[in-house]
Amino acid sequence: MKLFEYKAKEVMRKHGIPVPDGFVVSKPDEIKSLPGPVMVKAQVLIGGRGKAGGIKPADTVADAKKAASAILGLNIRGYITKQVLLEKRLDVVKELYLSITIDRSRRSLIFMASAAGGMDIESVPEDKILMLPVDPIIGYQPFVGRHVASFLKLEPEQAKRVADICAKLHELVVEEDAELAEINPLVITKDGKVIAGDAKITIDSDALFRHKDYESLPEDLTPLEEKAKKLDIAFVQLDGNIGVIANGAGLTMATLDSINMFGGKAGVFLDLGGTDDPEKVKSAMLLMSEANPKVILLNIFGGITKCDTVAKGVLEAIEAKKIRTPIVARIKGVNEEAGRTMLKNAGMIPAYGLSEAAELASKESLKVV
Amino acid sequence: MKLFEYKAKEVMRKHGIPVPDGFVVSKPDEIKSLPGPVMVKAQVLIGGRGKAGGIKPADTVADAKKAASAILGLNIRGYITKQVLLEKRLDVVKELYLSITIDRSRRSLIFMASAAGGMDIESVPEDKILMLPVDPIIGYQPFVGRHVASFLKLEPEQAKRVADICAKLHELVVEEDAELAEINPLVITKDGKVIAGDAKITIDSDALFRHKDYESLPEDLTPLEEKAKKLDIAFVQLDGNIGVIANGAGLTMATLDSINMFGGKAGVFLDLGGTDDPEKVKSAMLLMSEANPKVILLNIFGGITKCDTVAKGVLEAIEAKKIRTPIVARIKGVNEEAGRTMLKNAGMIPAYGLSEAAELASKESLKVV
Amino acid sequence: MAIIVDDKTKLVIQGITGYQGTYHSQAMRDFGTQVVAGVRPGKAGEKVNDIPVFDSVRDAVNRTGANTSCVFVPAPGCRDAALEAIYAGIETVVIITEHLPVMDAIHIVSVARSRGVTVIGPNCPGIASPGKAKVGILPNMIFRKGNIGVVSKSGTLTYEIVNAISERKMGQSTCVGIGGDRVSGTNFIDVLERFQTDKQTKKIVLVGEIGGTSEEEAAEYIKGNVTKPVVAYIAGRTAPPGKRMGHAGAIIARGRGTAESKIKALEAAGVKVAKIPTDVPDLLE
Amino acid sequence: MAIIVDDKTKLVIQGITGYQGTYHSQAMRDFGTQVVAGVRPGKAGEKVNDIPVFDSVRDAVNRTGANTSCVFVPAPGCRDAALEAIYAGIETVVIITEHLPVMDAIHIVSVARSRGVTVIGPNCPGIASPGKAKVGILPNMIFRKGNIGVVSKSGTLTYEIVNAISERKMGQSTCVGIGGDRVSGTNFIDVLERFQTDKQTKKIVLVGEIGGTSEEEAAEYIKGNVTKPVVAYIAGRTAPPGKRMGHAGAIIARGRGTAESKIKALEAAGVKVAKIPTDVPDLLE
Repeated sequence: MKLFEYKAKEVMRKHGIPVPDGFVVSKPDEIKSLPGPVMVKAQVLIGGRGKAGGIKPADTVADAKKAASAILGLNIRGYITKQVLLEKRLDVVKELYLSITIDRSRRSLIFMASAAGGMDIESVPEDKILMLPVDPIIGYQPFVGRHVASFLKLEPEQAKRVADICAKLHELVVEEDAELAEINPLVITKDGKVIAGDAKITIDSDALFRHKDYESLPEDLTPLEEKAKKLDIAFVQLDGNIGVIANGAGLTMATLDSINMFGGKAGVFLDLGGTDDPEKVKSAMLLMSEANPKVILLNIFGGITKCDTVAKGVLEAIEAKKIRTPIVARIKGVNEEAGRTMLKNAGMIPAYGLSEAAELASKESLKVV
Repeated sequence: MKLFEYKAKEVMRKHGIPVPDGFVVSKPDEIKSLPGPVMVKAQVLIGGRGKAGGIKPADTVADAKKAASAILGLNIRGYITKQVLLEKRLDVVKELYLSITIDRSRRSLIFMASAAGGMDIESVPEDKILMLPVDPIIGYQPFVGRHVASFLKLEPEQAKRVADICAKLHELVVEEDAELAEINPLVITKDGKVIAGDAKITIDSDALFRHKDYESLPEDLTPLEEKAKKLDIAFVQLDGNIGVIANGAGLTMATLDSINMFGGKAGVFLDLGGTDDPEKVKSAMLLMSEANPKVILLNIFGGITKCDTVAKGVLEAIEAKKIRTPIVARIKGVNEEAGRTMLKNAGMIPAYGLSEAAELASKESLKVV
Repeated sequence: MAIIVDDKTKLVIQGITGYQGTYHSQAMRDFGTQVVAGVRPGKAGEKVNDIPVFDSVRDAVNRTGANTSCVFVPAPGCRDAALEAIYAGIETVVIITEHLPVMDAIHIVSVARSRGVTVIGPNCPGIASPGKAKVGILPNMIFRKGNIGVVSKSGTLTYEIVNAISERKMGQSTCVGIGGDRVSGTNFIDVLERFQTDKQTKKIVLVGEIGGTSEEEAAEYIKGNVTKPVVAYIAGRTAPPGKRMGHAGAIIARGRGTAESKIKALEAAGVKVAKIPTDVPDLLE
Repeated sequence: MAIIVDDKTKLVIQGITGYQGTYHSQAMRDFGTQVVAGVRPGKAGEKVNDIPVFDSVRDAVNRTGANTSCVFVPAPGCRDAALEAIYAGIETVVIITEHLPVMDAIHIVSVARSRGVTVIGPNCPGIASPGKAKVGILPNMIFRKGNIGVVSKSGTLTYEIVNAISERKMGQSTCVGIGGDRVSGTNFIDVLERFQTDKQTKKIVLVGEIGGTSEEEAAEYIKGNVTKPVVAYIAGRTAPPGKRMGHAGAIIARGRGTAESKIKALEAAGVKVAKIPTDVPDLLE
């Protein structure tokens, strides 16, 4: 779960990382006074807001209201700006990059740091980036922060501050279950302070059970995404016309790949996860009917449940919502034959294998109605 | 550094371990009201206070004052009682034993638990004691507390509470750098509570640099012990008449063993630690002269410093205090010969080897004056 | 031969009293696994499908000689359960639990590696050596004894491919579902290394998916170390970039971890890569 | 041969700019040790006794190939320094620092063991293989090359005994001062195991002291595993019970760890035990 910049900075402040003074508003009228010259910054969960006009300076309350008016409601790469952060402007001498994230290969946390901060880290040449894994058995120790500071070639006083921020950022990541904490730029100011110019934090959504305080944060979801989320079903909107329901991420992707092979195009997919729970299959069918695809392709590989039981769930959903969309159904597992017969009798197009199902669905989707 | 019971319970309360309500006084007049029927308990850093009359029940303020008067000033196995703890009396149903300490062989912390609480753990048969090491790489995990509770065969509700206390006790030990935290008895009360009846905590004195709050605790030291402590010299009072100064614990003990072989007996010893710093040798000589032994045996094995430099320190001390006690001196290392000549010229009895030195000192100590 | 689980496997099931634990304890038995114990704190003395239940893994190990554990404990208690197994001396821990926080996965995996313990998962379907033992939730009916080693990041997609292999009358030595989470106890390379030395295994199937770089690393490893023929399938060739595909393994980021980069790396290592899963058996022949 | 340190040792000194670090860097060189680097954060580029100083052990290892570290960093920074060495890939870490909190010792030692790194100390005088290398603060002058392996919990007492051996024209293969703290990286058994397999070592001297049970455990180990003759001395036969004798190893508690119990155990294992340290050379002849 990505946090808005203002929230991420709140979390950083809580863990002792210096951030600029500021406040967040959702209406220009809420701006009553300023802590000095400020930047007005769109709060959206996507990069590139600067280029999109989402960041403006302001020296007076009137200026700030004007800037906020311009930014609030702005559509930044598909995200509507609902809040702006007004933040004391920094006297920037130097911009660094500092982050911690997960290193999958090493199976550990890893620090990334660069003296070339302020820009997209992907555009910084590799030899200008320090990649320093945190050995999980050794844990964070002061030498890690010293290594980072030493790589950045700073004055002794700033080196100490950066090392200290490393310790706090690591503490933040561990205590808050963040899978990413990024400060870009980490600003060195004219008066020698080291302060987070921007802040990105992504909380591991699997860890929310121990961070109840994050659960109420607003998320920008469409009504269907909202429903899917409640059902713990992955819902993704695409630009084709076949609605795919499958169980398991890999199988879902393999289904898309197979459709593609036969010239079809998925318009939306629902991934139930590794389950074949008939109730969940039923919910997914109901949800899918709301997405209104031209064809539905159901591909369930059974584990625990028998195929006829799953088929029964599917039929109940069709019945309940009077779904008339053509459905290609492939259910694999125990009592396969019985399940298939039930689906066929209900007017669905049954398939034996994955490629057969993909082919049938693709053909159906290409039919001129 | 051992904590008094009241202080140990304060620390336990801070870490969420239930302890009885109570307060500590150093004069009977300070008792103004009671939280109910209480026990009045001598605060001394030695066991066996119950048998010595250091624990008395009291139901009223008058009773409590009387009990406090009787206990305050009491000499318990050499320790004078200066404070008493008045503590709400518990309705005891069961007494357990629970502690964490250092397991040297496994190089880890270890839980010890027994259903036979309330008595000296050394008198409990081994098969009635659970010894459960905490793997330092795995760390404390909830299963550790469950294992302890399961061994104690408790009702589910009490089992949960004991497991919870295990977690908190471990947290206490790690955060406070305790080398021992013991609850004996851990009481189960009539109303089902689990609460620390007594509490022993020893803080690792090597870790005091990160626990400034403990440093001001009072310690019962003689003036000489106080001086030695300030100089970081180990000072031990024994019952013989030879004063031993050596550098290093092993060498000091070997010196005592050698004296013993030749019929001598050490009366006090000073261990400088592994150093041969002439300043420290000098301080030790001055300190030793205050202890007033019949003979002084100086046994320094040099590492960094040259022997003549060490000898110079010794001579300065003798000069300064006009020390007239016979001194057997053995200084080993670089420039040994020069050092020995200096000491001999100053009237000391020089020795080459450890056994020679021990023999000479023993003989000197056995002389009838 | 086979790898990791076989007829010497003595299994304890952690969380045996839950729905999944109970169901799969029977399914594993039916497969031939020696299921010797279950664990559920507070339920010592009970039985599930005739399997004795203990308070702790320690008790289960002491009383039954269990050497392998299958963890069904839900995410909030999963780290504790897995570490309890390692503490008790279990040699192989298979973690079925999904939605395990990544910090917990790092903790478990780092402890396991420092102890020489094999962890499979989290969020994995488990491992099966047909004719010997199965630990996990893979459906029994899809397997057939043989000499193809299968290693896969995916769950149901593994079933699909194993099923396709078995339908063509080829069988498996061992099938390892390593799970698709960002941090896994066992990765492709760990399994490839074992398949390479396993005498029963003659050919290897690797099922990957977009996201991460473990397929690229596997390709590098194959080039230098694996002499047995390898067939691969990478799911997500046509997946939309930047979308979260259901589990954390499947995020395309930073221009790395795309299907193209993986397929290219594998082909450069001499691996035949199938376009769709049902092509895998063709490439094996 | 010799054990742990020899002519392949390439040493980095952590805390080289302090008094002890500076003094002993020269003394170790004089002994023949290849001292390749020093570390002191913020002092990179300086030199101490002509030895280059680096900001971190990582830099020192990368630039000089150091494989062994000697830690003089005071207690508050010692855990950090030792773990930094392990992180940087150092194989042997000798910790001279005294008064290290026992929790820090547990942390360092558990990490080291899980990584296969040898830690000697804390609070130890170090290790010397005469004619090859010395790492630590043992005085150079007492050593003589030979075939007696010495392992000791004590500092200056070790000097006493090594000196007595050398004065009798016998010499040492390696002398290991393991330190007398309650938690040590290397204990008697670890060293005995190495002496047993070391070809240069013909006889072994073990110097113990009251407190703890490591001498008893060593006796048990000797009985089952050591075929070379062992001579021992246990300091503290006449020490008063219950008194703290200067360092933490020397507390008599719970009726175990007494000199009697140690001597009895060692003698039962066929070890000759000296009454006073100067008897050790007699028993070696």
